[in-house]
Amino acid sequence: MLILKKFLRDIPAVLGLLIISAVCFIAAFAPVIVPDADAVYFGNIINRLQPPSAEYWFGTDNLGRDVFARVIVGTRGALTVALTVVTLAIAIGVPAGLYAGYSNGWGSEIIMRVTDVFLAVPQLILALAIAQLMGRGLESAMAALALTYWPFFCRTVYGEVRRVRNALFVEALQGLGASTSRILFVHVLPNVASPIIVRATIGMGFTILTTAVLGFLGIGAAPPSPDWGLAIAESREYLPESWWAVTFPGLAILVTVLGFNLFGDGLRDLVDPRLRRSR
Amino acid sequence: MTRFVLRRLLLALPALFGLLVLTFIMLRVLPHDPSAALAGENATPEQIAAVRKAYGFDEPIWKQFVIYVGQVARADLGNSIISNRPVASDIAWRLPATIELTFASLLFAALVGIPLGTMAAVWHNSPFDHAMRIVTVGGLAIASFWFAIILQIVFSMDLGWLPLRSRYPEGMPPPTAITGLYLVDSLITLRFDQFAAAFKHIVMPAFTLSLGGLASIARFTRAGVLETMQKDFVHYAEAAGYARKRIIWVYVLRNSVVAATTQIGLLFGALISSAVAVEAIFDWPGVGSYAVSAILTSDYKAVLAVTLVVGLIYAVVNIIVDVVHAMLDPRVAENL
Amino acid sequence: MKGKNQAPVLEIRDLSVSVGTDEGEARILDNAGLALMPGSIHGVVGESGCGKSTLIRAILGILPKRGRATAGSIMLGERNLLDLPADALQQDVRGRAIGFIPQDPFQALNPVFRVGTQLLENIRTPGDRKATRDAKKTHVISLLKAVQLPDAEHALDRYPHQFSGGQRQRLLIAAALAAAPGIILADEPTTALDVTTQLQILKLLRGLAIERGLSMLFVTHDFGVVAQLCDTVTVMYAGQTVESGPVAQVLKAPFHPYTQMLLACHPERAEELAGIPGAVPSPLRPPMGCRFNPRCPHARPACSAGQPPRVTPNPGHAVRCVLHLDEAAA
Amino acid sequence: MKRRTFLAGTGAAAATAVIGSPIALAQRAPNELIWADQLPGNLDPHALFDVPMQGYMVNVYDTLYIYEGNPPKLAPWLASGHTVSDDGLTWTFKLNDGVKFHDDSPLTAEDVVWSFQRLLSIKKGAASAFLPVLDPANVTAPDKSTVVFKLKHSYVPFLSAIPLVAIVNRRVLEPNVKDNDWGQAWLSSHSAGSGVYVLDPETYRPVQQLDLKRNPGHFKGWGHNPQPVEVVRRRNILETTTRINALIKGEIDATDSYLPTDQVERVMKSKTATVSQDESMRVMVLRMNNKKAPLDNVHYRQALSHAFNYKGFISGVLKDYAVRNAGPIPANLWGAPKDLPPYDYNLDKAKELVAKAKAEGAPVDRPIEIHIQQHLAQTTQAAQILQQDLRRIGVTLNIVPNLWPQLVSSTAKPETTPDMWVHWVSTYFVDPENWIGQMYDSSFHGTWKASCWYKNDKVDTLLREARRHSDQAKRTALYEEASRIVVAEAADIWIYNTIELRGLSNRVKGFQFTPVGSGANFRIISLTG
Repeated sequence: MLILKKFLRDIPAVLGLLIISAVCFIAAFAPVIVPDADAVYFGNIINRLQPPSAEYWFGTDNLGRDVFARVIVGTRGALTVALTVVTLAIAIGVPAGLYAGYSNGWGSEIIMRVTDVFLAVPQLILALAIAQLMGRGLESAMAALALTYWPFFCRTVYGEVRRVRNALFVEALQGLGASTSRILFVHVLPNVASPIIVRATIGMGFTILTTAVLGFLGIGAAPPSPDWGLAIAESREYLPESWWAVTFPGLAILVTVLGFNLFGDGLRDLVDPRLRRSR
Repeated sequence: MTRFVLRRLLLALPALFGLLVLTFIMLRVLPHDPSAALAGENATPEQIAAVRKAYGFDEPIWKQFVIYVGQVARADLGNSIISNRPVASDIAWRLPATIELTFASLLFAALVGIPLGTMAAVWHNSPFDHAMRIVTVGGLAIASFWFAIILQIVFSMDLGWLPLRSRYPEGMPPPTAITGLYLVDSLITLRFDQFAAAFKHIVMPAFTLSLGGLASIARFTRAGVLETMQKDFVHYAEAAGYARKRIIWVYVLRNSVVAATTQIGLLFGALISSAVAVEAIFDWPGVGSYAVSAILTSDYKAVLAVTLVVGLIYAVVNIIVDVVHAMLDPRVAENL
Repeated sequence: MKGKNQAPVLEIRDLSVSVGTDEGEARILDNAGLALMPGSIHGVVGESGCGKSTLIRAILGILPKRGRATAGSIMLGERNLLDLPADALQQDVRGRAIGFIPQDPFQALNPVFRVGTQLLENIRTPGDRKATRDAKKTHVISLLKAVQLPDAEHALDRYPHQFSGGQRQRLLIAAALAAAPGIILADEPTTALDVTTQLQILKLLRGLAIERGLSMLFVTHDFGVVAQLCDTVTVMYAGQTVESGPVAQVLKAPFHPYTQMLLACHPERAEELAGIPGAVPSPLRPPMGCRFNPRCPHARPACSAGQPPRVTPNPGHAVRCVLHLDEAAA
Repeated sequence: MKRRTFLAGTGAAAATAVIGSPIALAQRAPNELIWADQLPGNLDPHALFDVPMQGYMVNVYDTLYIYEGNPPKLAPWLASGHTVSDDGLTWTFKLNDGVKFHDDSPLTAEDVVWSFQRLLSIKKGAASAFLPVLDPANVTAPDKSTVVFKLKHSYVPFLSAIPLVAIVNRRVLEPNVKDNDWGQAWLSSHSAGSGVYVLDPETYRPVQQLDLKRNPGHFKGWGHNPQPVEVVRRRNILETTTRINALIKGEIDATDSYLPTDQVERVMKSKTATVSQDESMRVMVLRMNNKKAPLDNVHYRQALSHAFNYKGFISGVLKDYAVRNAGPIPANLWGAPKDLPPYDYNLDKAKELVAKAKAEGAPVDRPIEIHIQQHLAQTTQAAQILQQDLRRIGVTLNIVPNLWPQLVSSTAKPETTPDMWVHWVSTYFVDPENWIGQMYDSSFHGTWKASCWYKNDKVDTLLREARRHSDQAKRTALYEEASRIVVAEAADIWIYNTIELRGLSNRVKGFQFTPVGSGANFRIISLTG
């Protein structure tokens, strides 16, 4: 309860949570908000690049499609991509980090050296190179992002496990004859859960942003997907006259990523023991 | 200190070696047959075989790796598939532009982010703190390529204050090359006209790039200041009658900045990443726009060379950051 | 030397301090009072959490963010420190009129600055406000010699972590002496040190106090230290000052039940190890009246009616306890 | 306090000075042209053969003949004229006297021979136009000013292709030959020509920039242009938006010639720049892989041809800055039948045709893929418009972003060639051979131009015959007949012939468009103001 009280006092974090809830709500009810699924993919060319109006709240794009409908439905794509990438990264990074943190052998050593290598190159650059070699498309962009993001989880978990490993209760459990995997997943994992959750929250925002950059560079979603980054890339030629086709997807990215980052920041403040003492 | 630097260099070696392995694998294994790609579109089987032999692709894989490491050591990153020129020289020409841009952004982010973060910590949980966090995190959340276009339209097209693109006016003789960084070189040679010209060109791209870094720096400074303010030496300084302003802006800040320096290495990576799109939009002749061209022309040799070079720079920056950190906080050097 | 009729250099009267917390107002100090006579060493003794540190922070005007003095006064000579504006406190009081020696020498020095930078930064040599750096340096080195720091000449170029705990405490003592203040506040300056070092530091403090005619307020939880060092002592319990008087008298014949029980806990003095039953009350919801009454074996209804007034059964030896109220009345 | 105020004041003043002074804004050297069009991938005129290379080559190198005007006409250049033997096999060119390379050495027939041998030996770029008919040994120089070509068989488009071959300076190149590469590595970033402009190799940065300086000693002289451009700074601005904004702002003098149609009005409205609009010879094609089911079914292909909203695309998206083109040959070139009706946008008909194809056993339910060139917005738009309409007739079309180099290498085999892809066929040489000849003659299978894998023996015969006849009337008839067949069989979907839109600053005078090289001929351009 005290934690909740503390969290509620952190206005930016609450704002972040509100944004995330709103974005998730929009994603979940996208078919209700935009009942005409065709509006997303099909437009009337005669109506292209219409400014915002009562009929088209965010105007229309270069093919006469409703920007509002595309931004709303794009929410689903953005969240799906972010969730997939973060989940994949967790699926690789957490077990690897648990193992490396818990064991002492050469396996652990190899995992951490591989992590070092992946962390030695800025993520986007590495993702670009990997996506370049794997071929284009959203799937390979997601794979590239997951492949470059797992080391962050691995590092985090590794550090926490090393810290917890020497705690007395683990020794006690070993004494009781618990198996290693049981100790790791049932007892150690909950202890490292909060940093993972913080990482994942911030990673969601970060992934949405990076995917947008990849979409902008043409290594991401394929048309006619209502992907936000792709929409900016496709519509930037119509600036500044037809500003709406670029501005609204851009704002969608800004607000969503802002939500995840603010919330993640707030969470970090709550769980980070370094800041716990602060007044 | 020398010992510290040497040990830090030693520690960086495995990661660098891994980077070589990684790029080697991507270079050799993933494209179906590099020799076919290298020989060109209309190559005959004999030509492909000749390329295979010339590049040593018929050697055992470990030997190829040794050859590769040797080439990299000689700064030979191969020839671009498109321009048929050494990738290394193309990158070398563009490197100063990117370094200048990223350092300018970093500097700007630090100059604004550190005071902002400190103020936010001093007025912790006040409306200013909340507003500062929302705004700076907003900077982190903004799609840089989108923001870059908006800046261009507002400040260059509408207001006409700043040049739209490029690093320097066309036709104007660039500053005497000393460091390769126009801002620095023009100052060294006391050519303020050149400095003003270069400065105007760097304002928008550097500002766009700095947004992400600014948020991180402000955040870390804020956390650092909050943490430092809990320390006994701050209470002691207060009790001993140090002026409060002095305690915060000299004492606390110095400690927080020391902690934040470790972040700068990571930030540099983020900056280089955003530089890819930002350079392309501002027509900044750096490594980022080179990477975009290389992606558009599928020049995978160039893409991998960029990966390798950026990785190397990143490693070097992080080593420098650690050394600076050790210089600022003498305990670090002794603990390694 | 110690004129009985002299006025105290520092006198705290009926000081109450509250600090706001998430769960409400905490009344950390409740009608606390003490007097520091010129040239004397006055001990403030009590368990942790009794408000000793808050007392010191109140004197120095550095209460926590949500803390404030709700009643009473702190008189430094003719001036009430509670009425002084913040910058006057910083300019004239902290580090000037009143020197401060912190509790933990390991944490009190900023690890990323050289010792010299830290000490010189804040130092004003007595009299001369705009002394040159060299003059300051000479002054500090002479002080470092006075506190018997080895290799005083080179100490300023070193970092804090390159000194031992005792050496660091000497540095801090030197810093406290720098502006030649008349009063020194020492906040458990020996707690963090090992026993042998402790003794050296106490000897040093005692010597310096005599040599320089300092008045010193010495906060500790250790009656043993009080016995070795102090002239007079004030005993605190849960934010209230319960008893004060010359050390010899208080030790020999404590009036207040708390003082008696506290002394009985001291291993060297106790014939059998006795604890004090019960626990220190929370400052959020303190007991009415004398805060010791829930644990006091002599408690009676009057105890919780209100805090007993200060009575002086012996000259110079005061106590706030209904038992002695009765004595005085009888 | 005072000091602080003072500092703040000076700081503000300095900032204003830096931000506010109009330095470097639209203040440019009078004789310098900044040309922001795409640069060729490298600078070897024999290794590359594309539109950016032509824009470079026409300035730095000379050719025996050149194209002039729009519609383009062949004109003698290095050669003063030529003769053809009656059997069409022996071509003899006479060279002008007094032509000098940039290093002042004379350009002789030997250089022409060496240049052709180089082209035919490295087998890149324009070599594909000559390899079927010309062996390196059959290019000879009987004297200093005569070059003789002996073709293996009659090939009338030979002359049209002659302007593709730059004459390079053998004396400069030979010392730079490494590993028998004909100096390719060196020439990739240097020049060895005789053209009207000279490359400054110090300024060359691949895909970024290069500077050209005027060659005052060019053999044609400069009498035609009293105010020639002294320095041409070619800059490649990656981002279209930036390029156009820079033009409007006066930072550059020319964009590429594919201005987004929505920006034309904006540029025209500006006080600084205008748009030159020229009908080119550049046909947009949606390719169909005729070897992959269901695209191997003629009715299915016809259905797709009826399912594209030509008017919506050309009038709506392109704002009529393009001309509907019924078949593969640009309508403004001979050989394109004038009366050939283009496919109309008719979804009912398309539906019927799909049903027909289905009845014939075509797997019409298979989703098909269309590959776009991701950085070319029009390819995306065309694909999405087709996608929308195909969905209405029950055909699923998936869009795959791709890039030119990958697409070209994928067209080597029918299995790897995409179901559909989008590209243009630009003017490399002005002859129907450049379009229908290389697109639908099955002997070109395996090249990107013939990537529909269309095979019709009748068409093969017609096209091969057209190459051999020197009589243009006869050739016209043959090409028209071939056109009717490929259109009837809906080998591909032909959309439009391009109107090239190049943004030009108002300083630029004398710009003249030619489909070959897109008007990047700096010799005739002058600058005012």
